[in-house]
Amino acid sequence: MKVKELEAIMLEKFPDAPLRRDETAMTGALWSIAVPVSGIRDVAKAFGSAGFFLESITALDFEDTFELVYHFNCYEPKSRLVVRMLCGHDQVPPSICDIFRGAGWLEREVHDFFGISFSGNTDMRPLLLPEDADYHPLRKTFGKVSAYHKREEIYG
Amino acid sequence: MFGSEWFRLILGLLIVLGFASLNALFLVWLERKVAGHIQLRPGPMEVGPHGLLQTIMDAVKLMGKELILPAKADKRLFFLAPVLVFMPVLVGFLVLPFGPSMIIRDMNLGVLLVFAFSTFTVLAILAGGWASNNKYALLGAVRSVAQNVAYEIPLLLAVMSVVLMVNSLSFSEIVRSQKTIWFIFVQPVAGLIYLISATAETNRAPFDIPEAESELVAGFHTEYSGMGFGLFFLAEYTNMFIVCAVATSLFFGGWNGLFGISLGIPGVFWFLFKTYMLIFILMWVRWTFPRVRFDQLMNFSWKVMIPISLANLVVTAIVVKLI
Amino acid sequence: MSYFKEIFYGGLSLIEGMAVTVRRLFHPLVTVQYPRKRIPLSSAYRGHTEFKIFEDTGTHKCIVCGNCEKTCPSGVIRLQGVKEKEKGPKTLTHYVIDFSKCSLCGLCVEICPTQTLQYSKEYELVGETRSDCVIDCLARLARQVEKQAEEKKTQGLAA
Amino acid sequence: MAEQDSTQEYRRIYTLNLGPQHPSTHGVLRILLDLDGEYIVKADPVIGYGHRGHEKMGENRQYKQFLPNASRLDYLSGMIFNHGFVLAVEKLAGIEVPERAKYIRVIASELNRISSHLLWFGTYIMDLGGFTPFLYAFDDREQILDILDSVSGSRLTYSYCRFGGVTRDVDSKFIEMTRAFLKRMGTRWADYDDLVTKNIIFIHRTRDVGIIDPELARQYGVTGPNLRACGVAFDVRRSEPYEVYDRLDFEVPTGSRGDALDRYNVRFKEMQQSCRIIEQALDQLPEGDFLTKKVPQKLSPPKGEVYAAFESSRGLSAFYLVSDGSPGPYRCHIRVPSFGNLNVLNEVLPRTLVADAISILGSIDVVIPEIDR
Repeated sequence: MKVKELEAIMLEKFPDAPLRRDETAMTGALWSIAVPVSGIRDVAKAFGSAGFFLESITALDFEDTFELVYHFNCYEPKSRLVVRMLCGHDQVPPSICDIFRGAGWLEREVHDFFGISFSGNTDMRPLLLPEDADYHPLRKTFGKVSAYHKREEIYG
Repeated sequence: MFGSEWFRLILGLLIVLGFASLNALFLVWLERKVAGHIQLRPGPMEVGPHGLLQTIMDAVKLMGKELILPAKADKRLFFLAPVLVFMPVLVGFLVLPFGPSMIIRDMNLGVLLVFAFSTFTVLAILAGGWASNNKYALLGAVRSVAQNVAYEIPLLLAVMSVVLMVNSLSFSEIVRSQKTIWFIFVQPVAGLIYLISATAETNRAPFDIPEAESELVAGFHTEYSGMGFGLFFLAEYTNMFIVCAVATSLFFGGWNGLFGISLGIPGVFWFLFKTYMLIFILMWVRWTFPRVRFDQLMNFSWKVMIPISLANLVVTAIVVKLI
Repeated sequence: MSYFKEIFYGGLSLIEGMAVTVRRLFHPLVTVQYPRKRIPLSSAYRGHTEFKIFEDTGTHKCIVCGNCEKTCPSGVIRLQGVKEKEKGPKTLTHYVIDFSKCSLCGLCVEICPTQTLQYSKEYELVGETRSDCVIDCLARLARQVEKQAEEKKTQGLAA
Repeated sequence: MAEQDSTQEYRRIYTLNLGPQHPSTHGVLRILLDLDGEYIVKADPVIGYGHRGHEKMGENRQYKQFLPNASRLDYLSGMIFNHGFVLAVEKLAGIEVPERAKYIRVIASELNRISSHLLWFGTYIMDLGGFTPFLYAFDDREQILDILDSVSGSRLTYSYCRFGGVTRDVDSKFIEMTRAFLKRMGTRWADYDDLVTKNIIFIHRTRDVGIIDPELARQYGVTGPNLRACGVAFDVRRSEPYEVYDRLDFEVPTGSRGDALDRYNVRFKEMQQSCRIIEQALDQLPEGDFLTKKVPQKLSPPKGEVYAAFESSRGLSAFYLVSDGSPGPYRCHIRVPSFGNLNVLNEVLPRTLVADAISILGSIDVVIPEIDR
């Protein structure tokens, strides 16, 4: 029920955003929606008021762009929904740590590993890395890397 | 010469010094054994038969260790504290009635003396915790003071009810009046309160909040190493012996056998046997229960122990008056 | 009234707890004094890898394919072989594992085409330096072969 | 005047550095506590002392080479993480798993869950100052380790699951040992109840301590027994059953207040439910292969991504793998439950005592290496 409502909200808010229904067996989510960087706060608010919780925030580093992936889930019924957001290498996405208080740490972790800072999150100290770390280990330009692709090479 | 009071005192002190340290080492061994067997493991086994010499080796090791003085610690107080904690404990032995004629000094204020000196250890703990310049140690010291203030009261009230019955503060007098019936049967409530308070008094689990290992690392003796720590350790066990010895003479008939039947066993063995049994109970308790929280301990003392011991005292006074 | 009730039931719960521990006091022990007594190892125990001794050849069957070296996630294995003949198989000359890096995943054992690797039952691996963790499997194999031969000899004598 | 006041305030509140070396921070967690007397004003957990870069390692390794890493994330439920990683890769590559292997994995995972909860039980009571239950729990846990040792050859970091099955088939001895263990545990619950659950001191130490309400849990993404303790019956084994969990009958125990006592009770009941699951799985265990033969040595899944969620003993965990068609993942992200569970301490700890902080930390059951990754 909640999922249907959310889907309607999403379609209304982002009429041209690609909403992709996933084969849940493969990706583990019902659908994923790609939203622009400016839309993430609206999306988070919609998810927050629908009673979803934030499972994880992570990023993918591609040659042309970062892609932030937010996994939302709901206690009942089973409905993992994914919000994907393309974010340029020098772009600063807005933080959602005031909507989901637990997002603060998740964003700090993404900042640690990828160097993406979030506007609105005041606490951007390194979380898992040493306090004086000025490197971002999960970027594909750091250390030994097996491959560095453009986004379309994987997602077509 | 031999009958002189001075000779008796000096001989007694020498025996006490020897006995206190050996007894503490034995108690440490016993504690480990009891803990081990309760926990389905054998405890120390390697040094000596059943690990009997283990604690002696530990003491030797502790003596060989460096005494570390933390930076910015109060040097004089820091080294004074372990001595301060051990001294009053030794004095307590002076008045313990081991047997009908085995009291170093049979004072008519013996009971008072023991409790006056045992309160002294709090001062030492506070000094040690303060001098260490460590937040954990300070927290432990503060907890210790508050705890002891709260527990001295029911402890003394429980003792008072016995004193009221005998009308004397002398240990030998109290023990003698238990010739046929131990006071634990007459004053079970006071006895229980005494034992609980005594556990708190000696800082043992479940009331070991001043050293609360999992919270305050090691509480007031966090910063102590080598023999400084060793003295705190020995004092804890000697203190435990004294507290149990006092309980034996106040409630369990001292050197008297059960209901006046001594089975031909000398009084001193009765006394030691009962004391060690009480110590065993303290150990058993320690290895069974989790630790209480600081404010719960206070609540328990002020809301349960003190009212009950007061009521007990009043009832005792009335009954004594009527009889 | 609930005040006294709590004291009563609280005290009772404490006594119940003490009953549990005092019962254990007389239980048989569950631990053993380790260096003097040992418990048998499980048959599946995975120690570091070693060479299997095959009955038919009396030695290992390594063909120096290098699969184990390639599949190892932590770079534990180093091996070397030489070709004795121009077109013949390689012969193993060195096979060294650095056990300090090994995570015992067992991928090398599974990937081996001749199944010549197996887990040893070694668990006392204390060393003083890091190099004590480096195990030369060929030397180990030679020692084992020698020991086996000796055992056979004594058995033969006994028979 | 105002200045004087502020300096007084400054002196009144002092900072206590709890950890990283402290008897009850379970690994290398450091919590900076601002204290007013013994009351906590502010708590700031500092993590990352055990960061080993598992995610980076994952990107540079082949899928099967990451197997040993998986059990080293949450070392207390190594089997479950091992299992979860294998699930993710199997989904990604479309590998069919034989029925028997599924059951074996479920049995092994549930045994691992019990062992993890038993260790938590022991250490939690130890945090509260009781040392003996710890060793009783370890005695029981040792039986599980023996069982898992007999089949996987390892006692903590198992690396037992493989893509398409498990490394070793279970034999009748394993089944016998497991049944004996279940029987043994049946007699142990009463002892634990007498020794701990009913103990008045224990109840006072845990009741109404560290309350997490459902809304707070949702905000921070708290999952697992900590979430169920506040009354939300959310369990991945139930909501999106993997392997054969949909064929097994088990309850999802929940609490009501969300305090430390509820968390304790939920974990305790969960152990009993795990016993039930194992019993049923043993009864239903079919004959057949334990490892499918169709998995190529060099596994290169098709392009795409997978988010495989599973219930570890601490809550919802997931592997998020992105494949670019090569033998190793392009991105390997791990969602760990302790991350959210620890994060919530920021809001739970203030206004409690130091002694309570230890109790709460213990009741939340975090495994630090899992957070640090």
